[in-house]
Amino acid sequence: MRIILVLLAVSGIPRVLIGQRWERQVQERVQRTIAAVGPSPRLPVVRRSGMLNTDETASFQTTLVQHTPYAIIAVCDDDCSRLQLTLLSPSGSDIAKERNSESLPTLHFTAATTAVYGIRVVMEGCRWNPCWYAIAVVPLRKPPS
Amino acid sequence: MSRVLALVLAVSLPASLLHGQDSLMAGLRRQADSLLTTWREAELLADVADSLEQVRATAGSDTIAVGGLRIIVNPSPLQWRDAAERAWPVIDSLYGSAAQDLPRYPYIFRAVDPDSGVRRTVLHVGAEVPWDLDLRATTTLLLTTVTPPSFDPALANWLGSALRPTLRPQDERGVVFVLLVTAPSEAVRRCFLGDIARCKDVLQIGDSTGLLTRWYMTPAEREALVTEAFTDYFARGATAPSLQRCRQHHDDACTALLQSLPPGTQPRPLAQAAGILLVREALRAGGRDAYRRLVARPSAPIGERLASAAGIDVDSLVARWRNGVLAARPKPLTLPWWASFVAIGWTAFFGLCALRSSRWRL
Amino acid sequence: MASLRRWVAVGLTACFLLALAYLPPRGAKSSGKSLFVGQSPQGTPVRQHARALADEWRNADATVRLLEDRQRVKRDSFRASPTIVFRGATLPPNAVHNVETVMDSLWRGLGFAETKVRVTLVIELRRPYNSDTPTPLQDRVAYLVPDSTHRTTCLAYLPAGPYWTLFILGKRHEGFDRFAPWLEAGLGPCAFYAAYGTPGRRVESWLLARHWDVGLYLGSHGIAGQRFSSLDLMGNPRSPWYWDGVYSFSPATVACLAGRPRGCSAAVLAGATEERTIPIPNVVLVERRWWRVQHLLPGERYLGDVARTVGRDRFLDFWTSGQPVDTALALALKRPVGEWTADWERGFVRPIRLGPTPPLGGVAIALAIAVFAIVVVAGTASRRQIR
Amino acid sequence: MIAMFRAVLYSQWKWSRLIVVLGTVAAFAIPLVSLQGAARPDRGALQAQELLRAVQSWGTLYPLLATALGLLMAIAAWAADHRGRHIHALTLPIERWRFVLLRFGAGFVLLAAPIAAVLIGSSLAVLTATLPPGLQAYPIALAVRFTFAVFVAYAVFFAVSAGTARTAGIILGVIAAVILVQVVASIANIDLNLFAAAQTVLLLGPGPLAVFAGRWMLVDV
Repeated sequence: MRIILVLLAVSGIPRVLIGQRWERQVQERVQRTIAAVGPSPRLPVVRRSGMLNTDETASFQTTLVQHTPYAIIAVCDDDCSRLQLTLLSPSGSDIAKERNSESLPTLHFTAATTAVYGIRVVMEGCRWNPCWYAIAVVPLRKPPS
Repeated sequence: MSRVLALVLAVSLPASLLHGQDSLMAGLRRQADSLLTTWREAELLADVADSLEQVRATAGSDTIAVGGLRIIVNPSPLQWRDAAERAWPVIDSLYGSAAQDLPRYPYIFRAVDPDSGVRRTVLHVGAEVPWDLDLRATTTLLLTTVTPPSFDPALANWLGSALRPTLRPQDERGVVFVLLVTAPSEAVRRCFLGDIARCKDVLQIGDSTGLLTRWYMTPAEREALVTEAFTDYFARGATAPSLQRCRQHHDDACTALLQSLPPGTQPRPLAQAAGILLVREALRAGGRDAYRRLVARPSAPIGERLASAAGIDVDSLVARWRNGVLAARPKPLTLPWWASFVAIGWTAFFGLCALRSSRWRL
Repeated sequence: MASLRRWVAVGLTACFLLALAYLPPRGAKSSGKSLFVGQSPQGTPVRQHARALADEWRNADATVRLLEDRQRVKRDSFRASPTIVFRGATLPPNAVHNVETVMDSLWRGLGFAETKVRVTLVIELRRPYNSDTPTPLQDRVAYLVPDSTHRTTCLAYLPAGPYWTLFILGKRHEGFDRFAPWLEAGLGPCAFYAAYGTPGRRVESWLLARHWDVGLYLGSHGIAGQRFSSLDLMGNPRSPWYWDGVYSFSPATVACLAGRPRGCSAAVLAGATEERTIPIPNVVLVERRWWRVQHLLPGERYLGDVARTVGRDRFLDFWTSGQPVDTALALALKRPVGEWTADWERGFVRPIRLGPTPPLGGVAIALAIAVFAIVVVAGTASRRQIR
Repeated sequence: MIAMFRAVLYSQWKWSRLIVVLGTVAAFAIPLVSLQGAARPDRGALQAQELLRAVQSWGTLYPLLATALGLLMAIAAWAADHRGRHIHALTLPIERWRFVLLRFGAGFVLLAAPIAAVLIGSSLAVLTATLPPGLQAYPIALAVRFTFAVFVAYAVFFAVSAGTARTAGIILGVIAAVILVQVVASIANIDLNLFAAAQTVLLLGPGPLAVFAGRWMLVDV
C-alpha cells in the first residue's frame, strides 16, 4: 500500500512543482473530502492529480470491485471555476457525469461486477492556466444490509 | 487484485510520460542529425557547383593578360587591354614584387547592356559592368577592384578598407594635411606640430591602452564628442542623466559615456586616409619587396609590420609621413583664367535683360 | 470666338495624345528606364539549397537544445525568479551570481511572486564553432513555451552576442545600465506566460500566427530602455527615408499610424481568424529584424499596455477566453478594438497624414489671407476712384 | 454687369490663353505620369511601396504648378493695365473695386480649366490603374487641394501684381533682406535660422502656406 502511494506521488507532476501552493491546495482539499466521505479501511483509495488548461481533458482507468459503493470526487485549485467528472464503463461509454457542482464534482457508484472503469475529468473553467486538480476514488463502508 | 492493478497503473504512468518526452526528443535529434548529414552533402555539392559555375561563367570569355593582371571578360566593346596597360604600372608600383601573385586573383567581369529595361541572366560569379564605359572609367574600375595579394583582416581592420592604388596621390596628401590642421583634437594638433608620439597615437600604431584619453586629451573635446556626435545615442534610457551631466561640463560623465560605447565605435580623431597614406609611405620607403614584408606576419602589431615593410623604425617612418604631408600643403584658391571672362559675360547678359525690361518703360 | 475654339481644340488634342501615350492599353507599359545597377553575385541554386538546409538545421538544433535544457532544468531548478542557464562557456560563480541578482531585481520589478508557469532563461555566450556544422542559431531569440507535455515551464533562449558575452564574462564593465533592459526584453512571451499563465487556445493560436509580435515585451518602459520602442527606429518624420520606412509596413499598419480605427483593428486582429493547432514542442522563433515585420507599431508592448490598462482580472478573462479574439479583446477593453488601439497609437505618435488632404487650419488661414489680399486691393482701388 | 464681366474675361483670355492651355495640359499630364506603369499587365499592380514612392515624388509638381499658374495669371491680369497706366480701367463706367473683382473673377474662371484637368486626369489615371490591395485613390481630394492652392497663389500674386513697381520692389526687398540677414548670420556663426523659422511658421502645421506643403498623394493607404 505504501509503495503504491509513493509511486502515485511520483507520477504525473514534474518534481519542480512540488511545494507550489496550488498543488498543496488540491492535495489538502482532496484529503479533507476523502476524510469527510469516510473511506472503507479494506480497500485502497486511488488518487490522481495533475494540471490542465481550460477545455483540456485527462482520464485514467481504475478497477472498481463489485458490490462496493464508491465515491468518486474531484477537486481543483482556486483559479478553477468549473470541473466536469465522468465515469466510463469498461467499453468506454458514459455511466455517469457530474458537471453542475462547479469545483467539487462527486459521483456515487456501486459496480455490479469487478472491472476496469474509466474516469475522465474536463477542466471547463480555469482563470489562470494551468489549473491543478485531484481525483480520489474512495471505496465507502458498505451500508449495513 | 486491485492493489496489483493500481501498482501497474502507478508504475506505467510516469514511464509513459517520460517515454513520450524521450521519443519526441529522439525524433527531433534524429531530424537534426539527418539535416546535418544532408547539409554536409549539399555543401560538397555546392562547392562542386560553384567551381563548375566558375568554369561556365568564364567559358567563351577572353582572358586578357597584361603584366600580372588577368581579366576574364565576355566579348564587348570595352577597351580592356588598353585599360589594363594603363592600370598595370600603377598596381605594380604599389604591390611591387607581390604584384606577380595577382594571376591568382583574376578579375571576372560580365559586360552587359546598360539599359535597365533589358532582362539580364542571374549573376553567380564576378561582377557586372555596363558596356558603355570609356577608357578612363574602365581603367579606374581595374584600379579600384584589384584584389590586394595576401591582404589580411587585421590590416584591413586597421585601414578600414583594402589597400588599392590611389588615383591622385597628391590629392591624398593634401586631404591628410587638411585633416591634420582641422581635426578637433589636441592630439592631432600636437602631431601636426611635430610630436611623433601623438602621431602614433592618432594613427593607432602604438600602445592601445587608455587610447580614449590620448585621442581626446581635453575635457572640452570629450564633451564635444558626446554632445555632438552621440547625442541621440545617449539621450534615451538610463544614459540620459549622464548626458545631462556631461552637458553641464562634468568630465567624469562624458568620459564614462564614451567608455560605454560598444567596441570600435569610438571615432578616431584622424580619418582613415591618414593611415592609408602611412602605408603608402612605408611601401615607398621599403622598395619592391615592401608589400611582401608588410603582409608576411599578419599576427604582428601594425607598427612592427609597417616598420619591417619600410625597413626603418616606426618613428622615422611616421616622421617621414608627417614631412610628406606638410610638404603637400594645398594651394590657396586660384581663379582660372576663363573665370573673369565668364563673369563679364553674365554681367553683360543681365544688363541687357534689365535694359529691355518693361518696368523701365512704365 | 474662332480663336477660342482653336485654342480649346489644341488643349483637348494635347490631353488626348497624353492619355493615349500613358493610359492602358497602349500606355500600360512604362519605359522602365532607370539608372544602371549591377547585380551583386548570388549563390548558385545548390549553394542556396545548402544555406536553406543550414537554416533548417539551426532551427531543429535550437529546438533540441531547448528541450534538453528544459529537461535538465526540470530536475534542478527551485528558484522563484527565472532559472538562468549559460551555454558556450563556463562562468565563474560571481559572474553567474551577478546576472542572477540583476534578474531577481527586475523580476521583483515586474511584480511577479510565485507563478504557475516558471521561466528559464538560456543565455548563449558567443564562442567559435567548428566548421563541420553550420553555426548554431545565435542571432535569433527563441522561446520554448509551455505545451501539454510541460505545462509549467517556459524557456527563453537569448544569444548574448559578442558585446554582452564580454560583459557577462566580466571583460567589459561599461553598459551595466543597459543590461537589465536587455535581460527583461529577453523574457519576451515567457513573461506573459509567467504573469497570466497559458493563454486560451484561440488567443494562443492568434499569437502564434503573428509570431507573438504584440507580446514581445511585458515591461512598462521601452523594449530597449527608457521610452524606446520600435517606433523610434522609424527615424525623423522629416527625413527623406521616413516614408519609405512607413510604406514598408502593411496597409493596415500604416492606416493605424494614421489613427484610423479600422486599420488599427485589422492590424491587431491579423491572424485571429486562423485556427492553428498548437505544435509540440511549441517553439516561438522571433524574426531577426522583428521591428520590420510587425503588424502594429510599437506592437511589442501592445498586450502589456492592454493588461496594464484593463487590469489583471479583465485581462485574464481575455487571455483564457474561449470566444473569438476580437470579441474577447473588445470585452476586456470595453470598447471596439480599433478605437482603443487608435487612441493607444496616438499616445506614441502623432497620426501621420495620408492622402492629399491638407491641414484644415492651414486651408482656413490660407483662404483668409487670400480673401484679405483681394479686399485690400479692392479697397485701395476704390480709394483712388475719381468722382 | 454680366456683359462687362464677359468683356473682361475675353480680354484676359486673350492675354493669358497660352498660360491656361499649357497649364491645363500639364495639370492633366501629372496624374497620368505619376501612375505610369501602375496598370502594367505583366505585373498586375506595382509593388505598393514602389508605386507610393513614385506618386509621392511626382506629387511635388502639383504645388509648383499651382504656384506658377497663380503667379503667371496674376501678372497677365495686370500687365496690360500697368502698361496702359490704367487709363482703360478709368474710362470704364464702373467703380474701381468692382473692376478689381471682375479682373480677379475672370482670372479665376480661366484657372478652372487646369483645376478640371487635374480632376479628370487623376480620375482617368486611377480608373485605369490596378492598385495594390489596401491602397485607395483620392482624385477628388487632390483636385480640391489643387483648387485651394491655385486660389491662394492667384490671390496673393494678384494683390502683389496689382500694386505698383514700388510695392513689388518692397516685397522683393524684404525677401532679399531676410536672405542677407541669414547669410550674414551663418558667416558670423550666429545661431539664427530664419529659413527654418519661416518654414515652421509658413509651411508646417496650420501655416498659411501649409496648403502647398506636405505630400500630394493621389494614391495612398
